[in-house]
Amino acid sequence: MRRLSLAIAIAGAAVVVLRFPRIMELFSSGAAGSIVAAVCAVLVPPAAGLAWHWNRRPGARPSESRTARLLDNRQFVLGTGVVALLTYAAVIAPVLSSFDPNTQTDLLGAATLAPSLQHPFGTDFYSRDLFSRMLYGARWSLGIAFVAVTLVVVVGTSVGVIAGVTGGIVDSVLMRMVDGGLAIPRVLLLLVVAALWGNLGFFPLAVLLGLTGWFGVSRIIRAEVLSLKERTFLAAARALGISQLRLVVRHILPNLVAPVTVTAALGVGNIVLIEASLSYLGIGARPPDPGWGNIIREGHELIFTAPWISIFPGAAIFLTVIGFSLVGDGLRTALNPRAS
Amino acid sequence: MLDLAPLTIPFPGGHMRTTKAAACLTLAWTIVITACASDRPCASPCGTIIVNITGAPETVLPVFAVSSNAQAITGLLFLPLAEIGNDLNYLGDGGFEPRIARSWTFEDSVTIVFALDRRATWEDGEPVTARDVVFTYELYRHPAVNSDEREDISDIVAVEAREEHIVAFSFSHPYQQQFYDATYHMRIHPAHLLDTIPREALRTHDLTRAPVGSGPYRLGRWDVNSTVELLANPDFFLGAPGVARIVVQVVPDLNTTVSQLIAEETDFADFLGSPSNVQRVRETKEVAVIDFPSLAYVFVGFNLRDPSSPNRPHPLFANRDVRRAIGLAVDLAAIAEAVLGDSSAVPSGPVSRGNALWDYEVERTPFDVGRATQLLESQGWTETDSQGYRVRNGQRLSFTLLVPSSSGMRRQAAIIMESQLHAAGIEMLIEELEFNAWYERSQRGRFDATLGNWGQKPNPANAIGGAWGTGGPDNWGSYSNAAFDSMLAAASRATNPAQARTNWLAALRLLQRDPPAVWVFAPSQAAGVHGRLQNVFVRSDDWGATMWRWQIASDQMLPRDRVGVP
Amino acid sequence: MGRFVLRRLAQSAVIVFLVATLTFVLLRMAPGDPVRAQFRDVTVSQEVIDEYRRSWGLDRSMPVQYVQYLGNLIRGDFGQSFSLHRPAWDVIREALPNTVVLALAALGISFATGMVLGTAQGANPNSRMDHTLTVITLAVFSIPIFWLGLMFMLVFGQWMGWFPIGGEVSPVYRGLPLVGQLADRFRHLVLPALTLGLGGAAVVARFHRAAMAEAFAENFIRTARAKGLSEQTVVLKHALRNALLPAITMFGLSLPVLFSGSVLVEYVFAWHGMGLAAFEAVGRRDYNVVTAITMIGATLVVAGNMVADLLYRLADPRTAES
Amino acid sequence: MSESSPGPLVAIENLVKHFPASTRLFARPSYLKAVDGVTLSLDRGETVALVGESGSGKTTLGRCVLRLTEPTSGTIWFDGTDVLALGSADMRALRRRMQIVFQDPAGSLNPRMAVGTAVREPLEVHRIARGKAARDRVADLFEEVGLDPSLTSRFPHELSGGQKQRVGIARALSIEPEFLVLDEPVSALDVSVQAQVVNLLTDLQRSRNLTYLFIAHDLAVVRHVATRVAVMYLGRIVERARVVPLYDRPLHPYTASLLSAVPVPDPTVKRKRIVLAGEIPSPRNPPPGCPFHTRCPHPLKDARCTTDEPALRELQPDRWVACHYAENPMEKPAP
Repeated sequence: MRRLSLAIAIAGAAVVVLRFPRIMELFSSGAAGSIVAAVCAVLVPPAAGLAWHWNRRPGARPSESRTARLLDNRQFVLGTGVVALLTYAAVIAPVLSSFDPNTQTDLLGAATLAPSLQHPFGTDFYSRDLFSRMLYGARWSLGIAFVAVTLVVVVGTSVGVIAGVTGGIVDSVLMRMVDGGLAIPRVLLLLVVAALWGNLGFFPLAVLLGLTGWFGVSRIIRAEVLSLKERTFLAAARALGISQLRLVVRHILPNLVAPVTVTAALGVGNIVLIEASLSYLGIGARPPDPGWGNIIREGHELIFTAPWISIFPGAAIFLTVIGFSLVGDGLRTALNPRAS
Repeated sequence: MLDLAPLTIPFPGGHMRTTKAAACLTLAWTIVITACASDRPCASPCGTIIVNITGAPETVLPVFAVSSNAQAITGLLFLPLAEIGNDLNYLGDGGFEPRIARSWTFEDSVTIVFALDRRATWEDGEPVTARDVVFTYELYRHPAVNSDEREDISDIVAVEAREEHIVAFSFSHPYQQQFYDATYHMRIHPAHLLDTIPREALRTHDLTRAPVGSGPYRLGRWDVNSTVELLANPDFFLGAPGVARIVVQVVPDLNTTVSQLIAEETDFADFLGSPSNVQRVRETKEVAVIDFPSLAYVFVGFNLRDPSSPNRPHPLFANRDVRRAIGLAVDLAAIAEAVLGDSSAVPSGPVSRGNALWDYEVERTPFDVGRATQLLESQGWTETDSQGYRVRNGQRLSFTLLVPSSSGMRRQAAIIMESQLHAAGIEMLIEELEFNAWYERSQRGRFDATLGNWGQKPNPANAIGGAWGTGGPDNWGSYSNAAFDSMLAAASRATNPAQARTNWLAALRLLQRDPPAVWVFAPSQAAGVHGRLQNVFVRSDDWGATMWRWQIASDQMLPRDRVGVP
Repeated sequence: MGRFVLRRLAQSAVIVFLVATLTFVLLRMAPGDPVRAQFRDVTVSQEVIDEYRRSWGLDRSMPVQYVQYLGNLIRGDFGQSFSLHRPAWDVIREALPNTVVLALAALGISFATGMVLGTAQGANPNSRMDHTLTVITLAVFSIPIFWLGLMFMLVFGQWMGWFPIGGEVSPVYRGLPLVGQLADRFRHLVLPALTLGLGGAAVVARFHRAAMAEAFAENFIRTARAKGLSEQTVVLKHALRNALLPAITMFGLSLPVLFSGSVLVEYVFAWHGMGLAAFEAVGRRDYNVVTAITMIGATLVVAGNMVADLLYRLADPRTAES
Repeated sequence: MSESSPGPLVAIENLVKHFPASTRLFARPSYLKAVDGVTLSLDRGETVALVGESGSGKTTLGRCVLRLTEPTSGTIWFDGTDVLALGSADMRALRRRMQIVFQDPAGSLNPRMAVGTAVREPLEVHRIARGKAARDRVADLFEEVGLDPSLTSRFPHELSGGQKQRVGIARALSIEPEFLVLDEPVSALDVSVQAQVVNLLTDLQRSRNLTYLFIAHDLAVVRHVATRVAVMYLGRIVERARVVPLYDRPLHPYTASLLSAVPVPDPTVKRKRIVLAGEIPSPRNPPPGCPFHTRCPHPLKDARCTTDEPALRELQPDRWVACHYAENPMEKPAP
């Protein structure tokens, strides 16, 4: 983790030095979004440096704690690094690229240019700078994934806990609902639902993805609750006259943190993939705005003549999924109390 | 910053390298595949054509055929009285070739008499007679059969059998397209097999799946989702077809089709999609690209009515100058070149390249941002907001364009247009919709502007009137111009070609001045054809029209040509 | 156990019924008109449209259509396909075997590869091989499926020419001798099955690795080792048997994923299965075909889950007691 | 707290607990009779030991008393109150007066909760103390059970088994109960720790005037703790007596066999050990007649034992046995 902080600090500093004129330009532009990005670009390296310094002090980390175990987990650190870098790049997108993602620089002269120094990722069919579109596309794709996963986790956990704790009819009804949800092919469901609205926009799409993705999570959580219910400490708590609500909040939920975090981390990658597939089918960001899935879709027609258009977003999705999977795996190992 | 030459990623286009292992494998496969076919010489008909289409044909009986693929396939099984010429002329009988009819005479201004070819027989050996022609006419006109050609033949008032092989068509009034109407819309169906079936049960009757035709090919096998196999009729009365078998397979993804063409797994596809796909095929020496004019045109249709309350005029597009300004602000030539490549063309109105009207010299709307600005400022759109859009009374000059997500070309055109209009201070929001949702919104008039595409028949009159005439069934934007309507009617009823031409020209010029749409492009279509096929011609309206005359040189046969051919 | 089977059967029937109802309603709520969908980009008169609507029963109110649909369904009739003028069942009868073949091949690849990798990893957790395989499986899991398909098509289909590019058999399949037909089927199956199966293999490997590692950590393995059994016997007999349960669960859970994935794979590889048929039918608003395919898909998924549950109970009698 | 009502503090009458369980494929539903008609009473301040092999139903019985498991039928009186008739609010109030200590010290603590918080939680839930007062109280409790109060911030996995069990005891005591079910409180601990915890429990009983239901699977531990002993077999009590007479002269062959397994401190003493054949039968299908007859080593065992179930009868004052041949007990094991 220390090395990660150091890496971010150095990379961030490099960005500040190399893109200093651009940062100044953004500061003077007056547009709120540009200034936020510029401020982040300037603040992140010292913050990362401080984190590195703080971690360097002897005794900064109690070696026994769970956090320490997490930070010693190489997979987790690597995954966090990947995710952090992608998010960082998305946040400071205007600093990294001087091109507007939607500007068609020269429709007939500069379309489908292969990667070069001027256009590190090349240009697309419309002569737009792909590097810039990738950065701004990350905002859409990662943003959707975060919102949708939050929803998946909240709904999935709630349903799973309610079903597991209550049992009886409520449990049966909820679980049959879940079975039904799992039985409908998700792509088909999304196809039909999306046909109702077309370009959905950020939040509706995130909600749609979230609301169709929680079935499996609730299954896992319910199973986890059921196995918790067999544990003696819940009987002990009940013997002490602790109310059902408190039992759920203080005793069950904290013990679900591990499975829920792991599910969430794995879920982000999954949602990014599904969003890309949906964009491939024509349901995604409203053109001309970029999302990774849209870029792949636009590159699909040119996949054999201008493969870079779809290679870079494909690689970005790939990195995101790997990053979050590593985080999830790391969490799973570190949060497992038996693992020590 | 240093400006280096762009890095190129090596990506071989064709099959460049084949490893040794691959060669062995391919060899083994070839042995397996050829083992069953003896090495006999090719006597006509021989070989196999594999055709890729993107969607399954809905029927193999022409009266129910709607999609162009079903029409092409049924066209190989069933014949019309006469076949339209390759120039798609629809005035008089110029260019038409005899099929079921051996000859014809114009008895008077409202009667055409056909003499049927006595050699023509159905697959079961029965002769084709005048009774079949009369039956076919009644079939196409019958409401329960519900053929979509029903309206196109509404000017034919009667079809009667005068002798066993003589049949007469009577028309309601004299006009130029009588022969076209009598022959183009209907393919002759066998009365002796179908007449006993109740008309409303015909659509799902078993015989529609085992059709008996009189054409150059017979149905071999039909797998609903995937393939239609046609076998040559060696006794075809107009001469045996050149190729023994045609296998039509459904491949929805055009990338896959192009890859199959390049890998020589398929022989023909009438549509290759994007220019980059066409380019890939061009680079392959085994496959030829055939360009032919398409019968479709793409347009941005304006809604002249307020989408939220159809009784009110549209706040923007009821104004003719705003519509014209948008047409002037987009660089259509650039769009056409970017999206369609070499085969780019900007139409002068609602006409396609395959249409006979294409040659009429009507001026195109020029790309002239200055003139557009002038027009907009004259309408009060003088100020500009922080993002560069024009503003009037605090309202931004903004509209939404509906785009069907199924069409790559239209989406590309929309994205380029968005950027060009932005430069002119006009905000165009793109709303992508699934095809059916887009169609419904457009058809119900719930849009500002919609990016449409109309296909036409050789005679465009019905399609143009339906889409742009007052009250037309497909006039989505509620455009209404009495002068245009009367010119259109005059053109359709003209009794000689010169008169028709004058009226068409006047009508199209009128549409240019009072544009209900921006005519974006009229594509030329590229078909991929395997190089061993000879005598190939692709007619704009029907890819199968001349296929029975295609041939395969016997020395260029592929192993798969022989597999399973009887 | 018998009661359990009966109860699950009843529940499954209810689920399939609910799925059918939901699809029925969703489709009719979705914009677009089955009649108009037949006439793409060509003009057609309202008269023709109305006649189609009447003959397909679409002029009646939705509840009436629903009751009629259910009535037909009880008689085993899925209704007519609007776009193909024949029973929807015909469409499915052709598509279903193709999908089953593809899904089984993909499942086979998923489980065979996944279990082998997972066993190799789980038997020696935290070894170098374990870490390498973890990264590899993660990488495979992270590739968008349609991208993988296109790349397979380009590399192994076009450049190398090893496998055909699309379709489930060659167009000239029927003329081949039996051996040729089998070889032909196999060659066509390889790329789509790999595309669909590799992602699943990664998932199976991850779960199996965890299960194996856990099983190894348990006492009885230690006992088995102490008894002097060979390493191979320990791995195969003891650990594997105990790690089977998660694999069975995985099997149940992977069915819906397979069905969703098959839509994209079938589209790219022109594989004429249920996914492709559904994709086309949604595009053509062919209500009865979409509903039928969804129902059959749901039935297969539910049945798969039920089988998984039964296997689970047979493999681990403890679950039956609680 | 009412000390007023006379009679026993806890009285269990004819308690039955059946679990539904189906055995084989397509079999009719059957029941697992975990507790099958147990009657038992505890006087204030006394310790009743409940002894039997695992599977005899003693843990279920203990849990039933606190209604952690809902009994199928029977009555439980606590200080004159019908426990099973109480609504949930009254039950929660009653829970302040009766508590349980579990066998598994690790499992009975929430792994995600610091042990101090775990002990403080009931104080706050029952509004006994909060804030600083609660923390002080926790520190006192920790000291009372022999734990260093500095351990309050630790998590369960950071403590030893003995420490965890002491936390469990402190937690049970935090709400000042009068009655404790001790469900094999020491059987999961190392032998050296067992004695310490048992001593702690006897000390606490004395200082707090507690009543214990002490559940154990052998007779060794309870000899020095209990005042009376009840021996359970397959959900039923087979012998019930005061400690001294029972240890001196077990009347039921099962008691005798259990007693023979108790180690004797003097290694020179040789004793005949009664080893029972086989394992305890499944309570799902208990044998007919005397439930013990399948393993009974009694020399007089005959056909009657396999058909007639012996009733629990009072052979001597405060001495109950369920054996047809209780009048002719087996030889008391040596010495």
